[in-house]
Amino acid sequence: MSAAADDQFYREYILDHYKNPRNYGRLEHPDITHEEDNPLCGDVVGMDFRVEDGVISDIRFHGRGCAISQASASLLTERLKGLSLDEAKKINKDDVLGELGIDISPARIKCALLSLKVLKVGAYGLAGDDEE
Amino acid sequence: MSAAADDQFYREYILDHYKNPRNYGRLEHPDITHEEDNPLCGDVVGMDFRVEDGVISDIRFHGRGCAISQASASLLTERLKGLSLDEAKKINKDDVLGELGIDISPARIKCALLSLKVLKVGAYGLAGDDEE
Amino acid sequence: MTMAIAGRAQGALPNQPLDVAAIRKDFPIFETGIAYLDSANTSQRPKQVTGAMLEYFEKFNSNIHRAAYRIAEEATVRYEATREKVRAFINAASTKEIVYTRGTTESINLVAYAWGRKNIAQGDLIVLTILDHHSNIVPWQILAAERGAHIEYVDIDEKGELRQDQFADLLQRGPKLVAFNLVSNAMGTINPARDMVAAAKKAGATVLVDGAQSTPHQPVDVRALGCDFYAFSGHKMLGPTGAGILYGRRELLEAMDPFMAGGDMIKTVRIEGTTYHDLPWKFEAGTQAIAEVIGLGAAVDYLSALGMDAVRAHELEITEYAYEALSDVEGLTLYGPPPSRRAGVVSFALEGIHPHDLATIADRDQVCLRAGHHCAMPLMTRLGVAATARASFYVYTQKEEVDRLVGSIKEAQRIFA
Amino acid sequence: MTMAIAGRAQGALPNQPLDVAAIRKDFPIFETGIAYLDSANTSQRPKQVTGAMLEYFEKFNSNIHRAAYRIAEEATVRYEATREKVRAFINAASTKEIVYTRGTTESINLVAYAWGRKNIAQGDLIVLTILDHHSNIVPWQILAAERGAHIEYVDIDEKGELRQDQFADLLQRGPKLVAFNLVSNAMGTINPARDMVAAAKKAGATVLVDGAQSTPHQPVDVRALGCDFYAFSGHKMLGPTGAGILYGRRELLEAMDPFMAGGDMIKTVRIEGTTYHDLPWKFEAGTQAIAEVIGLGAAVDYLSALGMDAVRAHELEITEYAYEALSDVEGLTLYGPPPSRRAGVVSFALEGIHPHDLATIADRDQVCLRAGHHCAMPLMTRLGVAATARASFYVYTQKEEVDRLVGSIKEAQRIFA
Ligand SMILES: Cc1ncc(COP(=O)(O)O)c(C=O)c1O
Ligand SMILES: Cc1ncc(COP(=O)(O)O)c(C=O)c1O
Repeated sequence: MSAAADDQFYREYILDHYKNPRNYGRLEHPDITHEEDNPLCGDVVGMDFRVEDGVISDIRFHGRGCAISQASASLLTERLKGLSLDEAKKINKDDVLGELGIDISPARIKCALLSLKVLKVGAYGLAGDDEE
Repeated sequence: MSAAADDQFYREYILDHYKNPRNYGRLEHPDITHEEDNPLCGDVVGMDFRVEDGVISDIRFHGRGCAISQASASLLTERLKGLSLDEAKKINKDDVLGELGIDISPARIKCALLSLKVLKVGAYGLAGDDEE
Repeated sequence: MTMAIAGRAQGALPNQPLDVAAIRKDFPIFETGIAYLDSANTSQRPKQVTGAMLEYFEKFNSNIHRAAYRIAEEATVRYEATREKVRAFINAASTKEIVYTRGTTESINLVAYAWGRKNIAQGDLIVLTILDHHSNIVPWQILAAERGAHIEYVDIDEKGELRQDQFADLLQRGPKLVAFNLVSNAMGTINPARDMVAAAKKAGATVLVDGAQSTPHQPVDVRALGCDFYAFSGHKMLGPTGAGILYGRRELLEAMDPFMAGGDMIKTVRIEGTTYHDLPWKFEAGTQAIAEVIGLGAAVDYLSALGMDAVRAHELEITEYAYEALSDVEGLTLYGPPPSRRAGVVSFALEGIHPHDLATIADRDQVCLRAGHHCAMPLMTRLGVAATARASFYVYTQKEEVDRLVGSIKEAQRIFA
Repeated sequence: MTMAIAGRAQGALPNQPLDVAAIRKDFPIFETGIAYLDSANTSQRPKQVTGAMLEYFEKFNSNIHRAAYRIAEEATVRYEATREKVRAFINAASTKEIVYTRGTTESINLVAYAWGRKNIAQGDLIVLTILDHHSNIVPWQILAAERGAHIEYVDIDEKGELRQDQFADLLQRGPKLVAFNLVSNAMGTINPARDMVAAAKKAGATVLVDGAQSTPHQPVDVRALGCDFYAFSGHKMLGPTGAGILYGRRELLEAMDPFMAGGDMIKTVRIEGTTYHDLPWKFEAGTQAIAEVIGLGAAVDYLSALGMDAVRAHELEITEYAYEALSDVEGLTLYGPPPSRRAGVVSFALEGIHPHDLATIADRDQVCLRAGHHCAMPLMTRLGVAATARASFYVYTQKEEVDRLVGSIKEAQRIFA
């Protein structure tokens, strides 16, 4: 038993983002929409973007999955709203993991980065790289 | 070094049958002729039979290979000459190994039994069974 | 079926109740303190198995079939001895019917290539089930696409058991091939395989049974079963990774062309053409997994010594215990049939907690739990879930490990409350 | 090529002359007293390799990729780490180009199925050589027969070296595929692979190099070599049985369909159809040889620590020594090129003594010698012999073992005099 460690892993605000996801839902007629899944565990994250003058003016995510993938998506949408696409482009793996602020094991790293993959592939058409 | 063991394995009369094979050569217009090989080591033994009134009146073998396979073939032809086909049919694995009179290791047993296979498949059309 | 009793724990009689404490001493990994509840994924391996491999590596390490010296003979004898052990273990008619592969997946692919490409044609019907593992689905999907054949899947009822009415209807349509698992790895369902095979044979189908989850956990008799092909993996039955088995009825194997080609599966190779070796070696091209096959032989000895009836009885006891303990947990949904009709596999979901999160929390308590689709995505789709949590048991599983699982579940519920 | 130096004997610098006495201490089998002269068949395996496998079995035994608990993560990390070790060892561009197989034979069959079936058509030409191993002949014979393609074999000259004039002529005819071994296992000939690949690529062919005998014994750089596919076996390079490698250039692998199908090589499986996983996992269906791949990683570490230049230098020394010693034996015919243009393999015949008899007599002195066709029957036919005797060397081979071989030869001559 290591309840302290669990609590450390599932920090309050991660559980909060999981239970009360921000920007959850769909946009009508989004400018960009993209969905990715993690076939290994069945996590799904999709995002709808409204883009005005190169700036993400509105964003929604939908999906299902574990606390890590859903909290990570929720956190990412909060960060993305109001950002220019150019700024959004600079967001990387370390930013996303840093935002989660917990120690992610290799097996869960794909969960944590699924929303970033949606951003990358959806918004920039970058090939998803499963090696990361 | 275990010269004694080697000599035991390559007994005089086996070496003699190898160097001076009995009934070596071919028959013209044989009544039965059949050849088998042991693909693992490249040994080949073939036999030509002359059969009169159900009796093996003449026999020759040809082939190439190790001392065991060739001596075994030479020994077998000596035994077969003058035998009725029915009697020949009864010759089995143990007879052939007994005649060689040495301890044959699993890897060499196919060499020792190659001539018996020629007899079986050639003279009786029995399927060769590689498991023996 | 008579069983060899080599390699047994001293004094124990086969099919006596398992002495789990003694068994666990054969598995050094338990010294790490883990509760290993993922044996349907891969089993642990006792010292007897790794010891047999080490003995090969340190005493008679050499290639088989090809060499004329004693250590290679020893290796060959040990390697071939596994074939007879496996033959007896599943009661096949001949060692010629026992082909070594890497595991269930390669066994099924071998059939899909070497039998399927020759026998499945445009318009043919292949019957699978919604309970099947990807390894018994995707090779047939590829074959069907290539040949213009089509596939129908037998559905399950609300208890997670195959709909036999639907199966009977599909058989009316004269399938060329019927393939299904004897035990579902995702839900533990034990299918009525003997009846299904008999019906499928009567309908004229060739039948492949995926035995990945049955062979390790219950007595298997392929002749009584009556199937044409039977596939399983060594690594799920205490054997090492890298070795598995395809059983095939001799007539079918004889009629098939080789799958892979190369060293050892030939009789003669000439520029003008090549003749193939006899069964079973026709299907074993190149240097085989020698150490692993020898290890598999030791695993079969180990299981035979315990007795497969006793193995099944132990797992049933653990499964009943787990089933009850989990039924008492609030917000927990159990999938599949009751313990008596399932193998040592319990699949479940927790309200509001994703299986992955549960597995991570369990892992903090050193409880090894599987979370995911269990390579059975069509079944997950059918159940309307993305993933389940799964605990699975084996000869070394103790009730105390089930208690630890329940503890982890409660811990997860506390965190996610 | 920079080499990792993990797992090295303490103090030794890479590419210093090998300290064979120290190396031999890593191989418990030598305590049995054997002179092992059959490393081209399969190598011995050091404690470091069996130890890495045991560590997996006893500390983190579990399935990879699929599980959410720590020991499975550890297994996955170790399993994938071998890919990077192998990539560096052969200087591939990416780990995506490193596919795990059972060995050279499966690697070549993978290409014959997944590339060959898609790319070889009626009337196409495949160029092989008379030096090739059955594993690099029979898969192409089967493919050619299936597709109505045809095969030409490059012959050897009287020194046992490929006739480059004939190769050039064959390239003129625009072959679709050129496949040959870098080093012949039967005669030890080192082929001028870099020039041959360059010429074949220029002629528009896809090129597969069989590296079964080169990878264990000399530095290999697949990018400098320039081939499209490169196949080799772990068990010939100190690794365990059951694990080998196919290197393929990424563009080619991407364009290929899967070979085997099942668990782990998919992204999603639906009744309506299936999507495949990314490279390299697309080609790795079902539970892999996890322990064996981890063992192979330890073998690569071991060799890298010695340095492949030093390995080659040591084998050259032994080969020169053996070549001279055997040249002095009356009635002995040596096949193939001089030591500088051959690997650590010496094939020979004794007048009046069949290789099998020689091997049996040598075995009585615990000298492990190979006798047979070495899975190179077309070459044997070309040489006009049924079999040869073959001694082959590795990092642990001592001159004293060559002396023991010569002793056995003399003994055989005495018996057969
Ligand atoms: C040149 C060559 N190619 C291919 C092979 C086949 O390798 P494996 O038996 O490991 O598949 C060998 C090994 O005997 C070989 O020496
Ligand atoms: C029912 C079933 N079939 C097939 C397989 C595939 O076995 P392997 O991965 O050993 O090839 C498994 C293992 O996960 C299984 O449970």
